[in-house]
Amino acid sequence: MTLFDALDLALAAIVLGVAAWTIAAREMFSAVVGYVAYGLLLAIVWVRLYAPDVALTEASIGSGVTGVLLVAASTRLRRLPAPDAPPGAALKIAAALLSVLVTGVLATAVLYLPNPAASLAPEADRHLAATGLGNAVTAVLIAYRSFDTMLEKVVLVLAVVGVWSVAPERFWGGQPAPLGPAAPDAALVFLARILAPIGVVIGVQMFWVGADDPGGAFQGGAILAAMWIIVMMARLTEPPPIGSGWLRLALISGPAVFLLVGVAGPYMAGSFFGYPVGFAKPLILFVEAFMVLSIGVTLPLLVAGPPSREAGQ
Amino acid sequence: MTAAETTTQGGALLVLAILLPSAGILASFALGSRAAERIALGSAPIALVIALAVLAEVWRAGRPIVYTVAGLSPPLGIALRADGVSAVMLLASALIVPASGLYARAGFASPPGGGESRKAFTFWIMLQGISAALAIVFVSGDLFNLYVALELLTFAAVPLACVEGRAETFAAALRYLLFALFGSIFYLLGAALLYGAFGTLDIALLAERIRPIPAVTAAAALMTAGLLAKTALFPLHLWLPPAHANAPAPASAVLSGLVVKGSFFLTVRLWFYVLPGLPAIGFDAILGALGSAAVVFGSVLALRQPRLKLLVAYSTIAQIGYLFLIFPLGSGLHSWTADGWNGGVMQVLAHAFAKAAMFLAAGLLYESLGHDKIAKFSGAARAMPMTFLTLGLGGLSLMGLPPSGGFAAKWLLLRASIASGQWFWALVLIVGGLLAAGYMYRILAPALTSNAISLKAPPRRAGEAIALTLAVVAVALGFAPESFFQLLDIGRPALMTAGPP
Amino acid sequence: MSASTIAGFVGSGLVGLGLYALIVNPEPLKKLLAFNLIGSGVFLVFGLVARRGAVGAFLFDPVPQAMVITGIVVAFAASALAVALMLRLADESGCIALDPEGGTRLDDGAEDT
Amino acid sequence: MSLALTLFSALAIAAGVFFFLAGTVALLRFPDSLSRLHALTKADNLGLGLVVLGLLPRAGSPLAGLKLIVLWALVQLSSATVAQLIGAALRRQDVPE
Repeated sequence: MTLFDALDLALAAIVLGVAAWTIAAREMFSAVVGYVAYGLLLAIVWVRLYAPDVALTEASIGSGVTGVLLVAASTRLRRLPAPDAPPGAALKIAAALLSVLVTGVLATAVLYLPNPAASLAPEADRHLAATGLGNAVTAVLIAYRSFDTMLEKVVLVLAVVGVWSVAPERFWGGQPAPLGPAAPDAALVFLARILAPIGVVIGVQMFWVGADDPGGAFQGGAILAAMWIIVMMARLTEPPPIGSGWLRLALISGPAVFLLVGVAGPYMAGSFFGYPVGFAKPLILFVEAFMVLSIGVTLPLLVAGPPSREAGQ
Repeated sequence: MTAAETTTQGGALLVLAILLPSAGILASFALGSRAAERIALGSAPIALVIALAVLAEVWRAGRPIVYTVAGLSPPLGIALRADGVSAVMLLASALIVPASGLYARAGFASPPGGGESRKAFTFWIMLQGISAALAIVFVSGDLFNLYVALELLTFAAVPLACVEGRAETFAAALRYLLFALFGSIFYLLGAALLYGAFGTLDIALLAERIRPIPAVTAAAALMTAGLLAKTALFPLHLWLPPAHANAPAPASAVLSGLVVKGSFFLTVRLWFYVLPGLPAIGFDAILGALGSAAVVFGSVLALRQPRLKLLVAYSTIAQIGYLFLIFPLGSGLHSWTADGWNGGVMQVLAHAFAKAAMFLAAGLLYESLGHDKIAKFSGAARAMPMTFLTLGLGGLSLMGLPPSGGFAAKWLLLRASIASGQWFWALVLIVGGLLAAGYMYRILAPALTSNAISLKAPPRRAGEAIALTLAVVAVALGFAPESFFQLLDIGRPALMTAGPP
Repeated sequence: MSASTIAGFVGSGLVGLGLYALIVNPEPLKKLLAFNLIGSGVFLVFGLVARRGAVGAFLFDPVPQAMVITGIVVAFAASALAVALMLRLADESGCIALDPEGGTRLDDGAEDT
Repeated sequence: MSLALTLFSALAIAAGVFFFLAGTVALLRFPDSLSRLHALTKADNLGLGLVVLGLLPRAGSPLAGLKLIVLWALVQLSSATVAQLIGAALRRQDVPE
C-alpha cells in the first residue's frame, strides 16, 4: 500500500464518518455545519478523482451556497416543536436492512463493472478541435450535450418561480427578506467591501479560463453568486423586488441566449444547437457569458427565498 | 455495431415540440402573468399542430423518426426519437394541457390594470413547464436527458400542487417533492451504473450492448424503484392523494391525468426498450403484482373517502395499478403480447382523458356547491346535469364498461391474460371494475335523487363544455379503429427484437 | 485498491446512509440533508465511472463529469424549493408535519371556504 | 542552489503542516469555543503561510506565484472575518457549542 492509498482510505473514512455524524447529530444546526464540512471534504475526493471542474462546483455550490441556504433554514426552524412522532424500532430495523441491501447491491455492481471500462474520452477529444475549446468538460456541457444544459437552465427558472410561488399573495412583486441582521457586524461589512470586487474578478476569470482549463460558466457564476450573497448579508445591498424587469431579464438571459443560438443552429451549422465551423469558440463564450450572469443572479435569489415584504418598503 | 444514427425526415419537429414550451416559459417569466396566460394558450394550437405533424410523419414513414441534436450522433450526442406511442402521447398531452388551461382562465386571471398575480404567474408558467417536460419524456432517446426532463416535471408539478397557498397544500407539496426527489436521484444512480457498464446513455445503443451483469440488474432495480415513487404505485403512493386532491381542479387534471404518466412512460421505456435483451428475472411479475395490489387498495380506499376530489385521487392510485399489467402481459414474443401492449397504452390514454374530465367536473361541483362532500350531493345531478354527465362518462371508462376507452383497454388486457394462461390478472381486472362501479355508485346515487338543492352559483358553461369534451374523448377511444393500433405498433420493441439480430 | 474504487464504495455507503436517514428521520430538513447525501453518493458513482474511463493520455471521461456538474446545480435548486416550502409551512401552521393524512384531516374538519 | 531551494520548500511545507496539525489537535482538545477559535486562526494563518512560502519556489511562473500569494491573502481576510463573527456570536451566546 502506497502513501496515497493510505491517504485515500483515510479520506474515505472521514467522509463517511462526517456523513454519519451529520445524520446522527441531534441539533439541526450542528448537522448542517457537519454537512458543509462534508461538502468540502468531498471536493478533495473530486480532486483525487481527477475532476477539478466538479471539485470547484461541489465546493462552491454543493457545499458553499447550499450551506448558506441550510444554515439560514435551520436557524429559522430551530425553535419549532418536533413534528411527527419518531419512528418505531420496527421501521428503523426495516430501513437499516433496506439501506444495507442497497449499499451492498451498489457496491457489488460497482466492483463488477466490466473491464476495460467504456469511455467516451477519445470520442470527446476527437470533436474538441471543432469547438475550439481545450477543456473537454466544458465542451460536453456547452457543445456536445448543450441541449441538456439549456434545459437544466430552464429547470433553474422553474425553481425560482417555485420558490417565489410560496409567497403570500399580498407580497407578490415585493422583496425577499434581508439576508442579515439590521445591524451587521462591522467585520462582515469590511469583508464584503474588500472581497466582493476581488471575487467578481476571480469569478469572471474562472469562466474565461474554463474554455481551456478547469472552470467554466457554472463555477464562475457560483463565485459571482457568493459575492452577491455576502454583500447582501452585510446589508450593503438588499434583495431586489421580484417584479423588477431587469432582474427577470438577467435570470432568463442564460437559457434565452442559449435557446436562441440553438434555434439559429440549422441556419449556421445545419442542425439545432450546432455551432458553425470556425466560429464555434466565440459563440460558445458568448453563450457562456450570459450563463454566468444568469447563474450569478439565480443562486442568490434561490437563497433569498420568496418575497416577504411589499414592494417599495 | 450499427452505423451511427442520423436525423430522419421530420425529425426537427421533435426539437420544436420541446423548444416551443421552453421558449414560452422564458418569455412568460420576463413578461409577467398576463402575458404568460396569453403565451400558454396562444402556443397551444402550435403545439397541437406539431404533435399532429409528428403523428403524420411517423405514420407516413412507418418507423420512428429521429433527430440528432447538434448534428452529433450518440453516444457522444443526444438523439430524439418518436415512435407510434410517443406520437400518441404527445398528442394526448397537447390536448389535455390546453383543455385544462382554457378551464383555468376563470380562476387564474391576472388583476385588471396591468398588475401581476402570484397564482396566475405560477400556474401559467408551470403549465408550460409540464408541456415541455412531457414532450422530452415522450421523445428523448437519452437517459440523462430524460433525467433533466424528470426534474423539469417535478419542479413544474410541485408548485402547482400548492398554488392555492393553504397550509395543508404546502405539507402535501413538500411530501410530494421529497418523494419526487428520491425518485429522480435513484433513477440517476441507475443511469450512472449503465453508463459505467456500457459507455452510453442512448436507449437504442444500450439495447444493443446490454448484457446480464450485476450493474444492469442493480440499475434496473434502482431506476424502477425511483420511477415507481414518482408514479405513485402502491406502496409508494402516500404522497399522491393529498397533493392531487388539494390542488386547484385544472392543476389536478394535469397532475393526475398526465404527470404520473410521464414516469410510467419512462418505466416502459426502461423495460421494453433498454432491457428487453435481459433474461426474465421476475421483475415483470413483481410489477404486475404491485399493480394488482394498487388496484384493490386504491379502489377500497376510494370507497371510503368523504370528499369527491379525494375519491377521484384514490381512484387514480387504482387506475395506475392497471397500467402495470402491461409488464407481465405486454412483454416477450408471444401471440398475446400485442394485446397486452395495446391494452396498456389504451389504459394510459383512457385514464388520462377520463381523469382530467372528472377532476374538472369535481372543480365545477366545488364552485357551485361550495364543497365537495359526497354526503351532501343529493339532488345535485338535476341542478348540474352536464357536470354529472361528465362524471358518469368518466366513470364509465374507469369501470371499463362498453363503450369506452377503459373498456377497450381492459378487454385487450383480459384477452391477453386469458390467452397467456395468466388468469390471475383477469381476476384483478374484474374485481377492480366492480370496486370502481362501487365508488361511482357512491357519487351518482345520491346525486340522482329528486331532492332540491340550492347552488351558490350556476356552473360555468365553458367549464362544463371542456370537461364534457374530455369525457367524450375518453369514451370515443373505445371506437379506436384498427389503424390506431397499427400506429402503436410502429417502433414497438418486441417487434424490433423479433427481426434478425 | 485505487482511488476510484474507493470512491465507488464511499458512494455506495453514502447512498445507504442517506436512504436510512430519509426513511427514519421525521424532520423535513433532515430528510433534505439525507437527500443531499444520497445525491453526493450518486455523483461519486459518476466520478468513479469517469475515472474508470481513463484511456491512453486521457485521465478521465469528461461526459460523466459534466453530468455531475449539471446534477449538483439541480440538487441545489431542489434544496432551495424544499426549504422555501418548509419555511412557508412553518409560518402557516407553526410546525412542519408531513403526516400523510394531515392535509386531508385539516380540510375535512374546517368549514369549506 | 536548486538543492537548497528544495530543502527550503520541504522545510517550510513541513513546518506548515505541523501548525495545521497543532491547530486541529487544539480544535479537538481545547475546552471552550473561544480558545479553540484562537488556536485555529493562529494555526491556519501560520500553517497556510508556511505552505504557500514553501510552494513559491516551485510555482513555475511569476503569475502562478502571484496567485498563491493572493490565495493566502484571501484566506487571511476571510478567516480573520469569520473568527470575528464567531467571536461576536459567542459573546451573544447565539451559537450552540
